[in-house]
Amino acid sequence: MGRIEVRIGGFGGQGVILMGVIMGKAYSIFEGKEATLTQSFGPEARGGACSAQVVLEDTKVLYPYTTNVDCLIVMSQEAYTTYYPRLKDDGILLIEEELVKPGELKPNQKVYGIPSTRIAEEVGRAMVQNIVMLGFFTAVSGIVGREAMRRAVESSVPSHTIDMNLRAFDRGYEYGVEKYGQK
Amino acid sequence: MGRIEVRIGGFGGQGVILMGVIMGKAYSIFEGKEATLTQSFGPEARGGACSAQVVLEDTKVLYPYTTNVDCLIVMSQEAYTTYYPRLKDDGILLIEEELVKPGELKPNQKVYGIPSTRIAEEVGRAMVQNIVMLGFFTAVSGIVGREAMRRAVESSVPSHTIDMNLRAFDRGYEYGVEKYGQK
Amino acid sequence: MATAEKTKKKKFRGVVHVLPERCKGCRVCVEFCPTGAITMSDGFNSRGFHYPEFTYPEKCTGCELCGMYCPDFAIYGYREKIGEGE
Amino acid sequence: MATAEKTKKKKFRGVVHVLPERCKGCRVCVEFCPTGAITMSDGFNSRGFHYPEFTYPEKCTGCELCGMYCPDFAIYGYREKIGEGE
Amino acid sequence: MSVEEKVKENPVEEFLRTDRLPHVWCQGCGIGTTVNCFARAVRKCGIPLEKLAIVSGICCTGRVAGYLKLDSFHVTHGRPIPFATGLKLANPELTVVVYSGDGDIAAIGGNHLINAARRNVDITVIMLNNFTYAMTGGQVTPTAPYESINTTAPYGAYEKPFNLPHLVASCGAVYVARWTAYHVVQLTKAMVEAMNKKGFSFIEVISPCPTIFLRRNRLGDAIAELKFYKEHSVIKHGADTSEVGWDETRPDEIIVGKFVDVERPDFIEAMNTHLSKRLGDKYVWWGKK
Amino acid sequence: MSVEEKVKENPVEEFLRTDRLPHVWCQGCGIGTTVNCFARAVRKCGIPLEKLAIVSGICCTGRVAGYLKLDSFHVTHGRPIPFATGLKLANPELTVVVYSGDGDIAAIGGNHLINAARRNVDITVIMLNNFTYAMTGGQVTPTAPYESINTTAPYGAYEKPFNLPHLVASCGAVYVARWTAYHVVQLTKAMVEAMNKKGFSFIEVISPCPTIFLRRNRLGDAIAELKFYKEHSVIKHGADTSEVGWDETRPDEIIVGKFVDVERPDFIEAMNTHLSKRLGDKYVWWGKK
Amino acid sequence: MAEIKYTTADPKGVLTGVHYMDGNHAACEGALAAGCRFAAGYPITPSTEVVERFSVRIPLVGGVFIQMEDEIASSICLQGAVWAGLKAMTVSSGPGISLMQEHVGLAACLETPCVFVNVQRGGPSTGLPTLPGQADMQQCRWGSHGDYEVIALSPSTVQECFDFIIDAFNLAEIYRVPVFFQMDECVGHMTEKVIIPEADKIKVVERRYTSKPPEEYLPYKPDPDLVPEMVKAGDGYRFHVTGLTHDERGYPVINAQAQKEMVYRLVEKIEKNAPKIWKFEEEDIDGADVVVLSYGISARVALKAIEMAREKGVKVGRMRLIVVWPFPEPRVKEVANSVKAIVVPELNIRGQIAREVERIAEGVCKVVRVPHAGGTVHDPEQIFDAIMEAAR
Amino acid sequence: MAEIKYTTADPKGVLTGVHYMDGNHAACEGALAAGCRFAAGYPITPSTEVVERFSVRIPLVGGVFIQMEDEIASSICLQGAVWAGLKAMTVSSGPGISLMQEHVGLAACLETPCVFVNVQRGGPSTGLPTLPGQADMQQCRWGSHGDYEVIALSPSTVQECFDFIIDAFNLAEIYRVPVFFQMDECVGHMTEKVIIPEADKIKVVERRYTSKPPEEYLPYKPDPDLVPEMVKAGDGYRFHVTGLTHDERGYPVINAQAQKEMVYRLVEKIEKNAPKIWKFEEEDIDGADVVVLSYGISARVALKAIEMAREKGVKVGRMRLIVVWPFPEPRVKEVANSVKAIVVPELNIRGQIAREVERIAEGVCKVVRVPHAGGTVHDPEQIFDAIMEAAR
Ligand SMILES: Cc1ncc(C[n+]2csc(CCOP(=O)(O)OP(=O)(O)O)c2C)c(N)n1
Ligand SMILES: Cc1ncc(C[n+]2csc(CCOP(=O)(O)OP(=O)(O)O)c2C)c(N)n1
Ligand code: SF4
Ligand code: SF4
Ligand code: SF4
Ligand code: SF4
Ligand code: SF4
Ligand code: SF4
Ligand SMILES: [Mg+2]
Ligand SMILES: [Mg+2]
Repeated sequence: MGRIEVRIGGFGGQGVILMGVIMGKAYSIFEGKEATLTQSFGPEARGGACSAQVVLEDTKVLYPYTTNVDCLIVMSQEAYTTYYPRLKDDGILLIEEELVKPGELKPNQKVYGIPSTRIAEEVGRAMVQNIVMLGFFTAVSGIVGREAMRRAVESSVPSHTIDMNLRAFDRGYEYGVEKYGQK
Repeated sequence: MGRIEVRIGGFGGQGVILMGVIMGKAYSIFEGKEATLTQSFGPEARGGACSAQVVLEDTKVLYPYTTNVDCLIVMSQEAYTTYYPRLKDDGILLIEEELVKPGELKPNQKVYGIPSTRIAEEVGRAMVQNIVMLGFFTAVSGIVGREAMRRAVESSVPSHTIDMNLRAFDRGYEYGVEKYGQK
Repeated sequence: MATAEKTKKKKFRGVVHVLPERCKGCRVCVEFCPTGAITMSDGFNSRGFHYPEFTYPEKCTGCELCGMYCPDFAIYGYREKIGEGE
Repeated sequence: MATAEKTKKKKFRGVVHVLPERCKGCRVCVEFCPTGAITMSDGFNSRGFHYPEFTYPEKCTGCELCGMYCPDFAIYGYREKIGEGE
Repeated sequence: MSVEEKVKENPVEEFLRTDRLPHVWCQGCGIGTTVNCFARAVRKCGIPLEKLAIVSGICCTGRVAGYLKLDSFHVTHGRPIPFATGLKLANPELTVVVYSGDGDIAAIGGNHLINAARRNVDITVIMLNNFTYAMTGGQVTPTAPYESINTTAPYGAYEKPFNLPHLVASCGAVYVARWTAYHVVQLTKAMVEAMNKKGFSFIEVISPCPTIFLRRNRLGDAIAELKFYKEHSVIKHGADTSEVGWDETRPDEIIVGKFVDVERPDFIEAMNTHLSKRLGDKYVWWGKK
Repeated sequence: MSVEEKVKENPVEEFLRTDRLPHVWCQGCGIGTTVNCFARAVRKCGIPLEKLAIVSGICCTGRVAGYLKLDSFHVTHGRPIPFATGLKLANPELTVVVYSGDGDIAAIGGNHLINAARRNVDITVIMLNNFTYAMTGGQVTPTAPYESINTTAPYGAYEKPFNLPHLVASCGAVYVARWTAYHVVQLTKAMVEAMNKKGFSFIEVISPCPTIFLRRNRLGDAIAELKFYKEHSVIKHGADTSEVGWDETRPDEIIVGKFVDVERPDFIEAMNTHLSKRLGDKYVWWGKK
Repeated sequence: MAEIKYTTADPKGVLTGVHYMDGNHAACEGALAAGCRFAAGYPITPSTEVVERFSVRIPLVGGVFIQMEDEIASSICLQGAVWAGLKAMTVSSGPGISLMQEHVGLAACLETPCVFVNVQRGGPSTGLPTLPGQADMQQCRWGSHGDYEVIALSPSTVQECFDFIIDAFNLAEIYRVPVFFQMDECVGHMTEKVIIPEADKIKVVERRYTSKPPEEYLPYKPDPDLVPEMVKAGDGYRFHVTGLTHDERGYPVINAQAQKEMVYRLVEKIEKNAPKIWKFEEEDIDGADVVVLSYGISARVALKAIEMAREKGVKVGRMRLIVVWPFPEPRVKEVANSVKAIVVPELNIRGQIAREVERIAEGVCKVVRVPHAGGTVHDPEQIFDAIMEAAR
Repeated sequence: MAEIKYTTADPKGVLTGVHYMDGNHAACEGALAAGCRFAAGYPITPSTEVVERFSVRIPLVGGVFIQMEDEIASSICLQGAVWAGLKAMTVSSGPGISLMQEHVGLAACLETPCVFVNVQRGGPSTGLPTLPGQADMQQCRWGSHGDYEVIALSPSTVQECFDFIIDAFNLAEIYRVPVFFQMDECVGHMTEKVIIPEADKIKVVERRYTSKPPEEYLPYKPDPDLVPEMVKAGDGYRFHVTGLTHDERGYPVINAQAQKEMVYRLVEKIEKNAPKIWKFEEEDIDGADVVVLSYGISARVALKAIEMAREKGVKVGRMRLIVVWPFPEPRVKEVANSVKAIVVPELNIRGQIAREVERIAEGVCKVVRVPHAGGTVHDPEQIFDAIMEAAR
C-alpha cells in the first residue's frame, strides 16, 4: 500500500497513545508489515495536549514522522486546530463529534464524525472512548483489517477489561458501518 | 639579595607550613620585599609527608617553585631523602638532628643540626618544635632578620601561645648562635 | 430558639457560583454539599466534562464547603444578605 | 579460693610485645594497663615518638587491654603457659 | 471574619495566577483542595502577602508554586527545603512555605528534611502525601503503603513506609501535624498555626491521587477516597508520634491531629543569641532585633 | 576462646594489610582502637572471612577499609550505605559492614542512612562519632555539640545535634547501640551481635579525635577523653532512644548500651516472601532459600 | 589474559519473539538479554519505563530491582552490585544524570563495568521533561571532575535499543568502564517492531575475572590491552579498591607519579582500543559532496532531508554514529578530506558533536552545524537547507 | 535599562591593608569586598579555607554562613539567598562540584547571579584530595545536562584571587549567570602578599533590579543586552520562576518554541556579550614564533619555561586566559594566524583548553598540548621541550 500516515490528537487521559499502539501493532505484528508510532505529550504525566503519529509501511519505516497525513483522528478542538493543516488534500478526518467542530475542508477531504464519548459511556466507561474511536476508524478508513485490530486490542488492554474494550471497539465499528457504509 | 629559595620538609603535624608562612610574612610584610609560599601535603589533612617551598625575592615572584634550593630545612629522614637532591652546590642544610641523619654532602654545602624536638619539649610542648627550628634558621642562615621573624611569629600563632612560641624561637636562635656563631 | 434560628436564616441566602470551563467534573462538590443544593448537569463543557449546577438554591446555606473542596477552583458558595432592613 | 586463684595465676604469665616503629607515643596503653606493667621509654623511634616498654613483666596479667586500646596496633599482651606439667 | 464581610468571589482567587487556569491537575485531585485551604490560611494568618514566599520542588504538588500568586519558586526535584532555607536566612522577614510532594520531600529530599528540622529553620513544610510519585506516573515511594501497587512495585510494595511525623519530630521539629484533604477546616487552621509558628513546622496532608494511586490500586475515585478519610480518621492531638505510622495497605485508623507544638529557638535566633554572646558588640545582628 | 588457644600475635594482625602500616591516623586517635574491637568481633562472630565485605566513605574513619584485609571498598564521601546495599542485594551471602565517620554517615549520607534503616537492608553500620569532620580539618557537623568550636563554627556551634540512635530507630533499624572507644569489651560484643543480626544494625561509637576536635576544644589528649568517657558513661540497655541525645557541650551523662534489638524481616526476606506470595512458582527466589 | 570471553545469553532473560514495543521497553529487554540482573533507579520522565519494565520482569528472571531514594544512591548502589558479581545498570534523564556525575567518576576510577542509560530530554534544568533533546552528549565525558574516558552509544530505532544496549553491556565488561547508552525521548517513546532472537544467537561478554590465585592477583595491574582483570566480593581475594589515586595493588598513593600512571591508563585504555570500539554506519560517502553526520533520532530525521537533497541532484553521503565516544577521529578526518562539507544536525545548539567534527576537520572542509534547541525534532527542511547551502 | 550600575564596595566587608595570606583566604576577602553576604558550603579539601574564613568574618560584617548537609543543598541554598536579595557563593572542589551540577543548570535556567568557587584538585573521583589539577575546565560548561552558558575565571596569583573574584561577582550580576571561579590547589594554598585597597577604590556591580512597577514587570523579558531585569522576594512583585522551560512571564511552557527562545537566549547572552567579558593577558605576541597559552598556576610555571626558551633564542609570546569561558575565539584565531605554534600546558591530559584552541586554529598553526595528569605542576623543562619542539 506504500506509506500511510495517521495522526491522532486529543488531551491527556483520552488514551491517544494506546490508540497508536493498537493500530501499529495490528499493522506490524498481525498484518506482518511495519509501523512506527511516535508520541508527544504535555508536562510530565498529565493534562495538556497529547498526540500520536503512526507511519504504516510495507517495509522498514525510515523517517518516522508524519508530514502528509492520510488520516487525522482528533478528539479535542485544540488537536484539530493544531494538526489539520498537515492533512493531505485527499485525506480523511475523523472526529469525536461532540468535542470537535471542524472548519471548512478542502474539496477532496472527507470528515467522519462519531459521538464516541457518549457511546463509551453507554458501553460502560468513558475511558473506552478511544477504543470506540478505533473501531470507527477501522470501519471508515479501511486501512487496517478488523481482525488484526481486534487482536491488537485484546493483547493491549488489561485482561479484566478485554470484554468491555472489544464491545467498545465493535460499537464504534458498527456505528461507522451504519453511518457511512461498509468499506 | 636576588632570589632565595628555601625548602622545608617534615611530616604532617610538625607545623611545616606555618614555618613557611612565618618566614614569608617576615620577609614580605615586615621586611617589605616579596615572598611566595607554596605547600604540599599528604592525604587530606593528616599523616604523611609535608613540605613548604618559600621563594624570597626583592620584587614580585613570578615562578613560585624552588628548583635550586639555597636553604633546606628537614625534620624527617624522608624529607631529607626527597629534597636533598635539589639543594644548591653551595646551599645550606638545616636538620632536626635526632630525626635526620644526612649522608655525605657536597664540598660547599653546609649542615647545621639542632635537637629541636627536645628543646621544644623543654620549652613546654613538643608542638613548638617548628618555632625552635625557625629561630635556629634565623640565626644560622641570616636570610631574614631576627626582628621581622619575631614579629611574624607573634602575629601568626594563637594569642595565648605567643609567649611560649617566642621563647621557643629565642631558644632556637640562641642555640644557633652558640653552636655556630653570630651571622 | 428554633424560631430565632429561622429568623436568622432568613437574613441570608446561600449563593453558589460555578465556572463550568474550569470544572473537571469530579462531583466532589455535589457529594460533600451538606444540603444537596447542587447537582451535576447533563451538558459537557468544552473539555468534555459534566459540571455542577445550582439546582436547589433554596437548600443552600452558603456554607462554603463546595468551594473549599473543589480541586479546580470552579465553584464557590457564600452567604448573601437578603434585604438591608431586617 | 584465694589459694586456688594463685595457683591458677601461676600457670600463666602475661607477656607483652611492642612494635616500636608503629607506635605514635600516645601513652594510652600505659594509662589503661590495669597493673602498671608497662612504661614509656625515653628513646624515640624513627618518627620521633616515645614508645612503651615492658618494664614490669611480673605485674602483667596478659589481660590484652593494652592491645585492645592501642590505636596503632603497636602493642599486644597475651598469656603464656608456664610449663606444660602443672 | 463575620458573615457579612464575605465577598462574592472565591477567596482562593486573589491568590491565584488565574491566567494559568484551568490547571494541570486531574479530575478529583486533592491538591487543589489543599490550595483552597492554603488560600484561606493565608488570609487568616495575618502575614502580608508580599512577605510570603512559596517554594516547590518538581512534582504534581510542586505545581502549586506556579499557580499561587505569591513570590513563588519552582526549583529542582527534592530541593525546595534548602532553597527555602536560603531565602529565609537571607531575608528573615519573609515567611517561607515549602509546598511539595511526598517523594520530593521525603524520598530524594529526605536529608534536607531531617536537617532543616534539626536546625529548626523557620520555614513551614506542607507535604502532600498521595503515597506515590504521581507526576512520573506512580512509582513506589518511601511512603508507599505495604502491598500497594506501583509501576516499579508492580506486584506490590514490600518496604516499610516512613512514619514522617515521627521522623521530623525525632529531629526536633517544633510543630508537627497531619490532616487529610477531607479535613478542610482543620487543615486550614493547621496551616495558619504552622505559618505563624517560629521554627520548623511540618504538616503532612494525605490526599487523593485518583489518576495514579487510586486507579492503580483500585480504590475508586476521589470521592471514595475522601469518604475513606472521613470514616477512618481519628483525631488525636498530641499523639505519640511513634504511634502514628502504619504498616497496612489501608489503615483502619488514620491518626490525624496536631502532634507536636513545642518551643525551641529557631536557627536565626540561635545564631544571633549565640554569636552576640560570644562576640558582643562586634557581632552584626542578623534581621530585625 | 579459651586462654590456652590464644596465639602470640596481635589478633588484629591477621585482618590487617600490614604492608600499609604505620597508618595515617594521628597519635591517640580512637579509630585504631575500634579496629582492634572489630578484629576481635570478626574472629568471634563466626562469619567466614571471605564472606565479609567492608565499605567506607571518605573520611579519617573511612580509611578503615584500606587497612582491613577483607574485601574492602573505599567509595565516595557519604555513599558507603548505598554501595553496601548493592553489594548485599547482589550477593545475599555476604555480610556487609559499613565503617565510616559521623559526617559521612549522618551529614551528607543522612538520606541513605534513614532509607536503609527503613528498608531494613541487612547491613551493619559502624559509625564512628568524633563530633567533627576530622579529615578535612574540623568543620561543624550535624553531630557537633552545642558551643563546640569548629573551623566553620569558629565561635561555637549553635545547631542542635542529631540524636542518631533515635533517628535510625525511628526509621525502623532493628539493632541500635552506642558505645565509646573506652568500652572495648562491650563494643566488641556489640559488633558481633550487629554482624549476626539480620537486618539493619547501627552502632554509634564515640571516639576521641585528639588532633582536631579535642585540641580545638581544649579537651586534652586521647587519654583525658577516654577517661571522660569512662567517668561519664552510663550503661542503659533498652533506653528510650528519645532520651539518649544531648544538648550540652559536654554531657554529664553519656548514655551507652544496646538500645534496640527487635525482629523485622529484612529487605531480601520481605522481597522474597512478598513476591513469591504474589507470583508463586514463577518467582525466582533470590539468594539461599 | 586480555582475551575476551564470549558466551551466549542466558535464556531466562531473553524474550524471544516478535514484539511491538517502545524503545524504553526494548532497552530493558536488551539489558536482560545482555545478562543485566540488577538495576537501581529513581523515576524520571522520559526514562522511567525502562526500570518499570525491569521491575516487572526481573522477579521472573532472577535478580533485583531496587528503587533508591535518589539518583546519587542509584548510581553507586549499582556499583556495589557489580562488585558483588552482577551486571547492572541505572537509568535516568537530564536532572538525574547530572546528579550521578560524582559516581560516573567513581565508576571510571574503580573501573566498574556498568551501564548508565540516559533517555535525553530538553534541558537545562527541569526544562522539557516530556520532550526530546540531544544536549547531554558532551556531559558524558566532561560531567564529572578530573580526566577519565567513557564509552557512549546512541540508538536510532527501537530494534537498536535492544541490540545496542547489549553492545553497551559487552563493552562495559571488555573495557571496565561506565558505558552511556544515550537514547533520546523520541527513540525511547517510539514504538516499533522488535525482533528478539533466540538466546543462543545473542553474544554476551563475560566479566574478565582473573584466574590468578589471591596471592598473585593485583586489582589494578593491567593486561596488555590496558584493562585489569577483576574479582568480586566473596571469592576470598580480600582485595581493596578506592576512589583515591591508587597503585596496582589498589592501595591509595597520593602523589603525582601514581596519578600519572593511573589517569593515563584510564584514558588510554579507551583511546588506544578505540579502533575496536568505534561503530558507525555509512552510505554513499565515496563521491559525495556533502556528508550528513548524525546520531540518534536526528539520524532518522536527516534521512528525509537527504532524500530531498538527492532529488535536487546533490550528492549526499551519510555517516551515522552508533558509538559516539570514543569519536571515530581518523574516519571523520578521511571524510573531511574527501568532501566539501559535513553537515551535523543535532538536538542541541552548542554543536556538541559538531564541534568535535570541527576540531578534527581542521578547516579542510566546511562543517555546518544544524542546531536545534530540542522539544521536538528538526523540520527536515532545516537540514535540507543546510545541505543545499553546504553543497554550494 | 541594560545599563550597568557600578558602586563602590561596602567598607564593612573590606579588610583594607597589606596581608600575607593564601589564595583561599584572599578569595574569601575578595568575595566580601564584592558584597557577598551569604555563603553555603560543605567542607572539602583543598577549598575549605574559603568558607572557614567566611565563617570567621561574616558575623563581624553582617550576613550568614551556613554549612549545609551536602553540596547539593549548598548549591541551591545559595540561590535561595540570592533570590532574597543577597550576593552569595558556594565553594567546593572536584567531588563536590560534580554533585552541584544539577544546580549549576538551575542557576543558568533561573538566571540566578551567583558564584561557584572550585579549588581544583586531582581527579577523577576522590583522586588526589590535597594536590592540584586543572581538569575541571570543561566540566564548567558541560557538567549539567542541556545547553547553557556560564562564565569562568582563573586566577594565577594570590592577589588575583582577591581581585578577580570581585570580577566574578560583578559578571554574575551583569549577566545573571553562575560564574565559576576556577582556582587550583596551588593557587589556593599559595601564600603571598595581598594588597586590599580602600573600599571606595573597589568597583562593585549592583544587581539589575527593575524599576518597573509589578504590573509591568515580566521576570524573563530581556533587556537589549539579552539579560532580564531582576526582582527579589519580599518586594511585592509576587513573581514566579521555574526550572521548567518558561516564557517571559516565568511561566512554564512545555513546547519547542518556548524552548528555542529560552535556550538560545541563555546561550547568546554570553556569546553575544563575550567581547565585553573576555579578559586575558598578552606579552610579546607580535613577531613570536610560538605562543604559550595558559591559565591558573600553569601560567606561572610556563614563565620559567618561556625564560629558558628565550635564552635559547626562541621568540616566545605569551597569552594568559583570565576569563576562560567564554573563550576569546577571535583573538586566538588571530594569534593562530600569526604564529607557527601555540603551546598549551595545563594540568590535565585531555587538552581541556587545548582542544578549544585546536578547534579554533583550524590547522593554520600547530597546537601543541603539554598535558600533565596533575598532583603537582609541570616541570618547566616539559614546557620548554614543547616550545623548542614547536619552534622547529
Ligand atoms: C533529579 C530529579 N529526579 C527525578 C525527577 C523526576 N520527577 C519529577 S516529579 C517526580 C515525583 C514526584 O512525586 P511526589 O514528590 O510524591 O509528588 P506528586 O507528583 O506525587 O505530587 C519525579 C521523580 C526530576 N524531575 N528530577
Ligand atoms: C562529595 C564530597 N564532599 C566532601 C568531601 C570532603 N570530605 C572528605 S572527608 C570529609 C569529612 C569526614 O568527616 P567524618 O565523616 O566525620 O569522618 P572523620 O574524618 O571525622 O572520621 C569531607 C567533608 C569529599 N571527599 N567528597
Ligand atoms: S455553599 Fe454549602 S450548601 Fe451551598 S452548595 Fe456549597 S456546599 Fe452546598
Ligand atoms: S468539585 Fe469542582 S471540579 Fe469537581 S465537579 Fe464540582 S465544580 Fe467541578
Ligand atoms: S596485657 Fe594487660 S596487664 Fe599486661 S601490659 Fe597489657 S594491659 Fe597491662
Ligand atoms: S597505645 Fe600504642 S601507640 Fe600509644 S603509646 Fe602505646 S603502643 Fe604506642
Ligand atoms: S496524577 Fe494524581 S497527584 Fe497528579 S494531578 Fe493527577 S490526581 Fe493529582
Ligand atoms: S584527625 Fe582526628 S579522627 Fe582523624 S586521624 Fe587524627 S585524631 Fe583520628
Ligand atoms: Mg506523591
Ligand atoms: Mg567525624
